[in-house]
Amino acid sequence: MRNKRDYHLEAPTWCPGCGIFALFDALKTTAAAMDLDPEHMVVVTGIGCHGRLSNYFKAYGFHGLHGRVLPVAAGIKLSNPGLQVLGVSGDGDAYSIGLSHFIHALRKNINLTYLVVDNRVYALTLGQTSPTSSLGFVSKSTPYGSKEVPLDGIRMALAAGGTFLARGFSGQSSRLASLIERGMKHKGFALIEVLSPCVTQNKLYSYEWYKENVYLLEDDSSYDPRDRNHAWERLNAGGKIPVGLIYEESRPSYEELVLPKKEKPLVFNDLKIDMPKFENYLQKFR
Amino acid sequence: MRNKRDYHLEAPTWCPGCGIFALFDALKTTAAAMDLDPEHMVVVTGIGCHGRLSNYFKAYGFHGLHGRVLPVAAGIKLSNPGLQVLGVSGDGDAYSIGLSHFIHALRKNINLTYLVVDNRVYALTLGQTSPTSSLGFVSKSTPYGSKEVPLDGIRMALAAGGTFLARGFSGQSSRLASLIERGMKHKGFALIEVLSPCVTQNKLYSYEWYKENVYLLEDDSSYDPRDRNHAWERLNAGGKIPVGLIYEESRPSYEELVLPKKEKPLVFNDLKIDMPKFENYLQKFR
Amino acid sequence: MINDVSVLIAGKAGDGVLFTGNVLAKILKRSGWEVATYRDFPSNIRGEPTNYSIRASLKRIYGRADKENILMAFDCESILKHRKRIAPGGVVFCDGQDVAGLAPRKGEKITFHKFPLRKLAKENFGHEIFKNIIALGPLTYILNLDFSIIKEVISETFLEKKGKEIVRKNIKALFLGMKEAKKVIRSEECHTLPKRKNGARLLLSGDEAIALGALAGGCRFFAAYPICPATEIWQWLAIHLPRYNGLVIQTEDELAAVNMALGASYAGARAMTSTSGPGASLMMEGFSLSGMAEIPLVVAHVQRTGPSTGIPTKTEQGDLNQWLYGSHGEFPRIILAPGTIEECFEFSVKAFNLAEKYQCPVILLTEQDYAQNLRTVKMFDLSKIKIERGKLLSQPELLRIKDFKRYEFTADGVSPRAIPSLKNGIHMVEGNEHDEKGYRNEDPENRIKMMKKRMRKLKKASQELIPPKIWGKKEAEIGIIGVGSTLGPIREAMDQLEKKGIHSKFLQIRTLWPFAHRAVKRFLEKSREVFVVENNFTGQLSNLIQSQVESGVRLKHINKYSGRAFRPKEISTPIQKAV
Amino acid sequence: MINDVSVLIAGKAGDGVLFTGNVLAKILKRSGWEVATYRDFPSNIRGEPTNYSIRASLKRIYGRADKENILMAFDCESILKHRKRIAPGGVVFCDGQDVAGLAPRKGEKITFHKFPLRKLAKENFGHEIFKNIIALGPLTYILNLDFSIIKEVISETFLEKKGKEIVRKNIKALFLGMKEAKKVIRSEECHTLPKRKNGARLLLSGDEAIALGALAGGCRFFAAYPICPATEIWQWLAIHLPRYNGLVIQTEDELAAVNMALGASYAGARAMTSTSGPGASLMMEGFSLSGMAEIPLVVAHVQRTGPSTGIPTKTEQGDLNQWLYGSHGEFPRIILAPGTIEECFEFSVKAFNLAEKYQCPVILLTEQDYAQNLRTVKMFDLSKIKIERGKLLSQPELLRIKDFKRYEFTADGVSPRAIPSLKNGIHMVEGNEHDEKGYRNEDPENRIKMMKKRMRKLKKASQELIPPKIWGKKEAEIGIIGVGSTLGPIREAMDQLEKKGIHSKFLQIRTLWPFAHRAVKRFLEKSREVFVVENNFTGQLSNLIQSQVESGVRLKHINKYSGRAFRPKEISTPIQKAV
Ligand SMILES: Cc1ncc(C[n+]2csc(CCOP(=O)(O)OP(=O)(O)O)c2C)c(N)n1
Ligand SMILES: Cc1ncc(C[n+]2csc(CCOP(=O)(O)OP(=O)(O)O)c2C)c(N)n1
Ligand code: SF4
Ligand code: SF4
Ligand SMILES: [Mg+2]
Ligand SMILES: [Mg+2]
Repeated sequence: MRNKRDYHLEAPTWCPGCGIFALFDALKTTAAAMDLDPEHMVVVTGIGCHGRLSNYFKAYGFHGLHGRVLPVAAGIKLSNPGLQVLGVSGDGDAYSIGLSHFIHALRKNINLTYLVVDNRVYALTLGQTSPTSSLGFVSKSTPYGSKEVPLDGIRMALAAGGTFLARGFSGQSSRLASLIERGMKHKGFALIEVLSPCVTQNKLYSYEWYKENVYLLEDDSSYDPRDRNHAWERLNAGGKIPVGLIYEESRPSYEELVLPKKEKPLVFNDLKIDMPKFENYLQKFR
Repeated sequence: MRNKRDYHLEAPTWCPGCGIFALFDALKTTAAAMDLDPEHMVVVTGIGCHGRLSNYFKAYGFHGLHGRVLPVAAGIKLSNPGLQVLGVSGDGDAYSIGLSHFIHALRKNINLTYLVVDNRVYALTLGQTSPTSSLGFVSKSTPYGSKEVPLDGIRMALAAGGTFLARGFSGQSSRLASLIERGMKHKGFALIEVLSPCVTQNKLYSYEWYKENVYLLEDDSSYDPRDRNHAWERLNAGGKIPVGLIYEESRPSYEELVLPKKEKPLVFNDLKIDMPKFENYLQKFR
Repeated sequence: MINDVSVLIAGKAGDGVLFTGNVLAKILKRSGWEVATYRDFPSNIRGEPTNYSIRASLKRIYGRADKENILMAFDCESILKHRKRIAPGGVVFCDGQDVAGLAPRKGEKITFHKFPLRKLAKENFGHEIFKNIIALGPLTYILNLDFSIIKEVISETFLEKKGKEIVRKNIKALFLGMKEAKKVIRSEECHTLPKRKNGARLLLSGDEAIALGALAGGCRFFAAYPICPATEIWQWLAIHLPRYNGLVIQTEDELAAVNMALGASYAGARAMTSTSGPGASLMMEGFSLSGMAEIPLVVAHVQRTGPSTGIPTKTEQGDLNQWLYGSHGEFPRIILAPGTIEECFEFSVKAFNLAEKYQCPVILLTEQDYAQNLRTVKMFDLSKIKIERGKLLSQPELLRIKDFKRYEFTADGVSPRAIPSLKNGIHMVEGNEHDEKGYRNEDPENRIKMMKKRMRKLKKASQELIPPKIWGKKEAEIGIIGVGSTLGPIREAMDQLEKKGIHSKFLQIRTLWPFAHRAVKRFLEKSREVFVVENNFTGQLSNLIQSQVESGVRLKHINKYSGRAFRPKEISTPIQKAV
Repeated sequence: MINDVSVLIAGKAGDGVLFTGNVLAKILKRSGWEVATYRDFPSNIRGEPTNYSIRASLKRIYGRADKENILMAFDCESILKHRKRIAPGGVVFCDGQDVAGLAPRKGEKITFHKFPLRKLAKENFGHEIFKNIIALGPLTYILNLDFSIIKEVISETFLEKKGKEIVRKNIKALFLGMKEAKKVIRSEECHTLPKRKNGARLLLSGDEAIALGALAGGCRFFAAYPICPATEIWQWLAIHLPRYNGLVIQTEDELAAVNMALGASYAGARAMTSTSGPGASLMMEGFSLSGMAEIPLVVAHVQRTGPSTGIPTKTEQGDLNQWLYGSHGEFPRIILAPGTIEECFEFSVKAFNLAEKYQCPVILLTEQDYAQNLRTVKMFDLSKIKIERGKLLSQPELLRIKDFKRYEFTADGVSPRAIPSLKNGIHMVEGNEHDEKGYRNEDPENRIKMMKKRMRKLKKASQELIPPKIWGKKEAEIGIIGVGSTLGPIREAMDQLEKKGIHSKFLQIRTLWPFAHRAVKRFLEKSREVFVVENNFTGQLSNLIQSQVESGVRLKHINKYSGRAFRPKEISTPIQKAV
C-alpha cells in the first residue's frame, strides 16, 4: 500500500492559506486510498496558480497551454486508456478560454477526471474577473463592477450531457478527497469543481464566506443525484451553493465506443505495417 | 412601408431545395413586416453554406471567420447599439468551433439576434459530422458512425442563462418569420435555431423526416415558455423535437449595463480629447 | 503521333464535372498513359462555373499543359470562358442551347459540336444524371480508347455501391455517347491515343499519398477539424486507421486538434493533424508548445489561396512564412515540401521519423494544386520504409538510467524520452521554461543552456534532411529555383527553353527548414541568372533565400497569385525574354 | 559628485519588493533625477526570488546600469545572488538572520549592514507589512533625499485609499528607518543626490504610455484577455475609457478579443486589443482577416520570453517574426516598435491614424523590459495630436457617390470606407476574395487586381512611416543596429566605447514593416562594421535586414536570450573586442 508521501514531490509555493493546498492534499489522500501507481497517473494542468499542481504532485505531468487541458488529456487517455488521467484547470482556464473543449469532452464522455479549481478570479495574472465572479465583482479588469452573470460550470455540464458532476470545497478536504475518489472510479467524464479561496487576489470569497454560503447535499436525504431534473432545479434554485455529488448517470464512455476492446493501447502498437493488407489498399488506386 | 424585395439583393445559389432558402425568405418577410431600414441592419455570417446569406440579403454584411460570428456582432452592436445586428451561423460554426463565444454571449445577454442554421452536417466542406449529427451518423469524417451524443444548442443556451430561445423549421417559413420577428424585438440575446435540411450532403434529415419528428409548442396550451424548469424538461424529454418559442425571460441586456444611456453610440464620439481632463490624468504620473 | 493531350471538362458546380473527369482519368491511366488532372472548382456547392482538365502524356507529367485539346462543355458560357485556351486543331463539344453562334472565328482552328447530353440522358435513361457518363462517349471515342478498359473502369466505379444493373445501364449510356459521337466526329478530329502497358503504377492525389504515407509511417492517432483542401487526408485515414488499431478523431476546432495530437504523441503514439491556412493560424500556439516541450508532432498543411478565408478551393504558396517564422518565440522546426506525389508519400513517412528523432514539430507543406489533383506514380516501394523512433526509451533502457532527465543537456541537443506508464520515467513536460527534469525554472543560466540545447538539435538535422534536388543540365547558366507544385511547370518550361536553345537547370527545394544554405549558395554561384518561381505575391521563398544565403547573384522573380497553378509557358516566356 | 546611482531591492515574491521600489522611484523622480527601473520578477505569486532595481541619473537613461550601488535585501539568499553585481563602494542592507557571514571578501569594496526590517516593523507597528516602508529609511537616508518630498509621496500613496491615519503611521515608519540607518551608516558610505527641479516630467511605464496614447489617439473600444505583461495597458483604460464614452471589455479569449475589435472597428470605432506571445498566436487568424477585409486594427503586443508559456514575466525580442511573417496568406501590415516611453505614447497615437489611413492591421510591438518598468519622460506634447481618419466617408460624402464600392480599385490602393447606418453605403466586408463591392469573387483577373490593390497600400506608406533614427556620430565607422528596448543599453555602450576612443553610431529601427530598406542600406554602406544587437536567439532583426537589403557588409551579432535585458557592458565589451 502506498501512502500520501508517495505522491509528494515538492512543497508547494502557493500563498499561505491558498485553497489549492487542500486540493493537493485531497489528491494525495485519494491516490493513497486507491493505491494508485504514480507511474500510471498523468496530471495535465492549465495555466494559472492551479497549474503549479503538476510541479508538486508526483506523477507524470503535462503543463501545457491556457485552456487546453482537456484536448491534451483526451489525447493521452485515448492513446493509452490504462493510464489514470487527471486534468486540473482554473475557473478561467476551464470556463473561459477552454469552455468549448469542456463541453465537447462532456458530450463525448471521455474517461477523464477533471478538477476545476474555482477561485472566482484570475489569480496568476494578478486579479481579473473570471466567468465565475459574481455580478458586480470589482477587479482590475472590471473597476466599475462586472456586468456579467456568472457561469455555473456544473449547470453547463449537466446540459452538455455530463455523467458525473460534483462540487467540493477547499475548506472540507476529506470530503473533497472522497468526491475525487468517486470521480476517478466513475466510468466516463468526471467533473469535480473545487471552491477554492484565493486569499491574495480575491478577498471577497473567503473561507468564511464559503462556509456560510455552501450546504452539503448529502445532508439532504431527499436529494437524488440520479435525477436530471432534480439536479437542474437545485442548480437553478439560487441561494446557497450545493456541495457534494450533484449528478451521476451511467452511459458508455467514448473509449468504450471507439476503441476496440480486445486490442492493446495504441501506443503499444507494433508500427510495422502488414504488407499484403497495405498493398491491397494500394490496389484501389490502380 | 418597405416590402420583401427591398431586402433582396441577388438570387441565392444554394442547391435547389436547400432549407436555407426558407430562412432567407423568412428574414425578408420579417424585415418587411418590421419595416427595418436595411442601412441600419448588419448581417454577420460564419463560414459554411449558411454564410452565403449575407451575399444575398440586402443590408450591411460582414462575412468573417469560421466560428467568430458573435464576437464580431458584439463589437458592432456595442459600438453602435442603434443597429439591428443579426448573426447567422451553421451548426458547426455555432456549436463546434464557435461554442465558447456562444455561451459567453448568452451569459452577457448582448442584444443580438442569432440564427443558427442547423442542417446536422458540415455542408460546405462536403459532408462531415457536426455536433448536432445523431449518434451513429455516417459521414466522411465518421465512416463507422459518430460516437458522440448530439449537442442541443438550446439546452446549452438555457443553462447559460439565455433569455430568448426558439427553434424554427425551414419547412414552416411563415412560422419561422414570426419567431425571428419576436427575437428581433426581444431585448437581449435572441437565439433562433433553424432546422434546415441539407438536401445534398445530408440525406438522412429530409423535410419528411423533420415533418414527422417535430411538434409545435404552440399547439400545447399547457406549455409555459417562461418556466425554466418546464423548458428544461421539454428539452430533455427525448422523442419529437419541440419547435416554437421555448423559453423567454427578461433581464437587462449587456448594453443597458455597460453603456451609459444618455450618451450617443461610441462610433459617433468626437475623438478630440478634452485637454484639461486628460492633463489631469497625467498629473497622476508626476 | 499524338503524345500529349489535354481534355477540359467545364460546367457549373453541381454538373458532375468532377465525376466525369475522374472516370476519364482512370481510363486514360489504365490505357497506360501518364495522367495529371487539374481542378478549378468554386468554393461553393452549386451554380458557379467549374472546370477540370485531364491531361495524358507519354512522358512523365506533373501538372497542367499550356493549352487544352478537347473541351467538353456542359454549358455555353464555359466555351466563352475557355475558348482562348484551346489549342489549334482542338475540338469542342457543347450541351448548350445556344450553340449555333459558336462557329470558329477567323484564324481559329477549332471544331465545334453541339452535343445534347442532357437530352440524350433524359430521353434514353429517364434521368439527367446519365449525362456525365454519356459525356465520356465522345471523349473516349475521339481518343480512340479501348472499350474493354472503359467497361472495366465503369464496372469498378459502380459495382460495389450500386450493383450490376446500374453498371449495365452506365455502360449502355457510354456506348450511346460513343455512337452519337461517331455521327459527328470526323476522323481528322481524332486524337488517337495508342494503348500502352498499365504497369505497376497508381493514380492518386497528394492528399491520398500523404494519408498512405502516414499509415505506412506508423501514424496511429489523427485528430483534425474539417477544412478544404486538407480533409481528404483524414477522410482516407478515417476508414483505414481503425483497421490498424489506430484512431481518427474529429475535434471541435483546430486548437483541440493540435493539442490532442500533442497529448497522444506525449503518451507515445505517432500523432498527426492536418489543416490549411485559417486552421494553421489557430494551431500556432500548439506549434510553439510542441517546440518548447519537445513533443514530436506532424502537421500536414495543404496550402490554399489566402489571406483569410481567401479562395478555399484554389492553390497558392502563401503559407511558407507562416511555418518558417510563425508563432511566438524561437524553437526548432522542420518543414518538408514535397514536389511530387511520390514525395508526398515518402516525406509523409519520413516526417514521423524526423519528429521523433528531433522531438520537434514537422510540417508537411503541400498545395491544393497537387493535394487534390490526381497524378500517375510508380508503385511505392514499401520495402524502404523504416520506423525510427529516436531516443524513445524502452522500459529496460529506462530502468538502467539512474536519474532520468527528460530534458537532459546532451551533445546533440536531443534528450531521452519516456512515456507515461513506464517505471522510473516520471517527469514533467512543460511549456514554461524548465530545467533538465522538466520543472519550471527561470534562472538565466538554465535558460541560456536550454535555448542552446533546443536549437542545437537542428544543427545536426540540417546535414541529413532531404537535400535539394537538381534537375536539368548541371552546367547550365540559367538557374531556376522552386518548391512544391511548381516542379511540374518548371520542368516543362525547361523543355520549352531547351527547344529555343536555352539551357537551364532547376533546384528543387525539398526541405524549407532547416534551410540548405550551402547547396543553394553553390547553385547560385554556379549560375549566371537565377529565377525564383513562386505561386505567391511577395516571393516568400526568395525572401528566405535572401536572408539565408549571401551571394553576388541577384534573384529574379516569377510570381503568380491568381489562385491558379502555373502553366509551363508562364515560366518559359519570362525567362526567354529576360535572358 | 555622484551622477548615477542604482539601488537594487531584492527578496522573495510576496515580500513587497515592487511596492518599496515604486515609492523610491517616485521620490527620486520628484527629487529631479532621471529614473529608470528594472524588474526581474518570477512568474509566480509567492516564494521565488525577485529583484527590482531603481536607477537615478543626471543624464537621460533608458535602462539598467552595469552595476548596482546599493542593495536592500529582504533575505540573505538575495545577497549571495546579487553580490557580483555590486559596484566597488557599494552598500548592502540585509534583513536576513544569517547576516554574520556576510563580510566583504578579499578585494571586494562593499559595506554590509544587518538591518532588521521585519523586527522593527513588528515591534514598532505590530505588523510585518511596515517593513517595506521602513526599508525606504536607509535608502533615502543614504541618498540624502529631501524629507518633504518623501512625505509628499507617501501621503499621495496612501491618502486616497487608506486615509490619514495610515499616512501618519507610514511616515513614522519611514522616519524610524532613517533613524536606524543613521546609527549604522558612515558618511563615506553615502551617495548624496543633490535635489534638482522636478519640472514638467512624468514617471511611467511603457504599458501606461501606450494606454494614454490610445486614449489620446481616439481609441474608444478595447477588447482583450488578461495576459502578462500586457494587462496593464487595458487595466488603465478600463478605468478611463468609460469616462470618454468608450468601452473596455474582457473577452472569453484572444480569438474573441481580436474579432470583437474588428467588429467595433468595422462599425466605426477606433478599436484595439493587447496581448503577448501565446495570445498573439491565437490572434493570427483575425490578423489575416483584418488584412483581407481591410478593417483597421491596432494590436499592442508586449513581448515576453518564449517560446510557448516561456517565462511570462521576463523580456525578449522573440516575436518580431510572428508579426512580420505570421498568419496565413499575404496582406499588408504595419509594425511599429517604440524604443522609449515617449515613443510608446507617440506611436500609440500614430497607430490609430495609420490603421485607418491604410485600412490594415497595425502592431505596436514593445517588450516587457520597458512595458512594465518606469522611466522619466518629458511631459507629452498633446498639441501635436491629430486624429486622421483617412478615407472614412462622412454621410454627405457618401451621398455624393453614385455607385459606392468599398473595395474600389484606387491608385493608392486605399478605398473609401463607409460604416453601417450610413445611407448609400451598403456593402460586404469579406474574408473571402471579393470584388470591388465586397462580394465573393474567385475570378483570376479580379484576384490579381485585388492582391495588387491591397499590397499597393504600403508602397505609399513606406515613405511616410516613422523612419529609423540615427544616434551618435554620423561619420563613425562602427555601426550598431537595434530596435525597441536595446536603445538604452546601446546608447550607454556607445558612451563606454567613446571613452575607449571607439566612435560609433546607432540606427534605431522604429518601423519594422514596411521596412526602411533604403535608410538601412545607406547606413550599412557608410559603416565599416555593423553590429546588430538583439534580445533573442536567432537574430530576427538581422534576418530581416539580410532579406531586405543587399549590401557588402557582413552583419555581426550580439544576442542575449536569458530573458533579461542587456546591460551596457554586454554590448560595449564584444564590440570593443571585435574592432
Ligand atoms: C493564450 C493565453 N492567454 C492568456 C494567458 C495568461 N494567463 C495566465 S494564467 C491566466 C488565468 C488564470 O486564471 P485561472 O484559470 O482562473 O487560474 P488561477 O490562476 O486563478 O488558478 C491567464 C489569463 C496565457 N497564459 N495564455
Ligand atoms: C478555422 C477554420 N477551420 C475550418 C474551416 C473550414 N470550414 C468551412 S465551412 C466549415 C463548416 C461548415 O459547417 P456549418 O458551420 O454547419 O455550415 P454549413 O455549411 O453546414 O451551413 C468548415 C469546417 C474554416 N473556414 N476555418
Ligand atoms: S494568488 Fe490566490 S490562487 Fe494563487 S497561490 Fe495565492 S492564494 Fe492561491
Ligand atoms: S450543400 Fe446543403 S446546405 Fe449547402 S446549399 Fe446545398 S443543400 Fe444547402
Ligand atoms: Mg481562477
Ligand atoms: Mg451545418
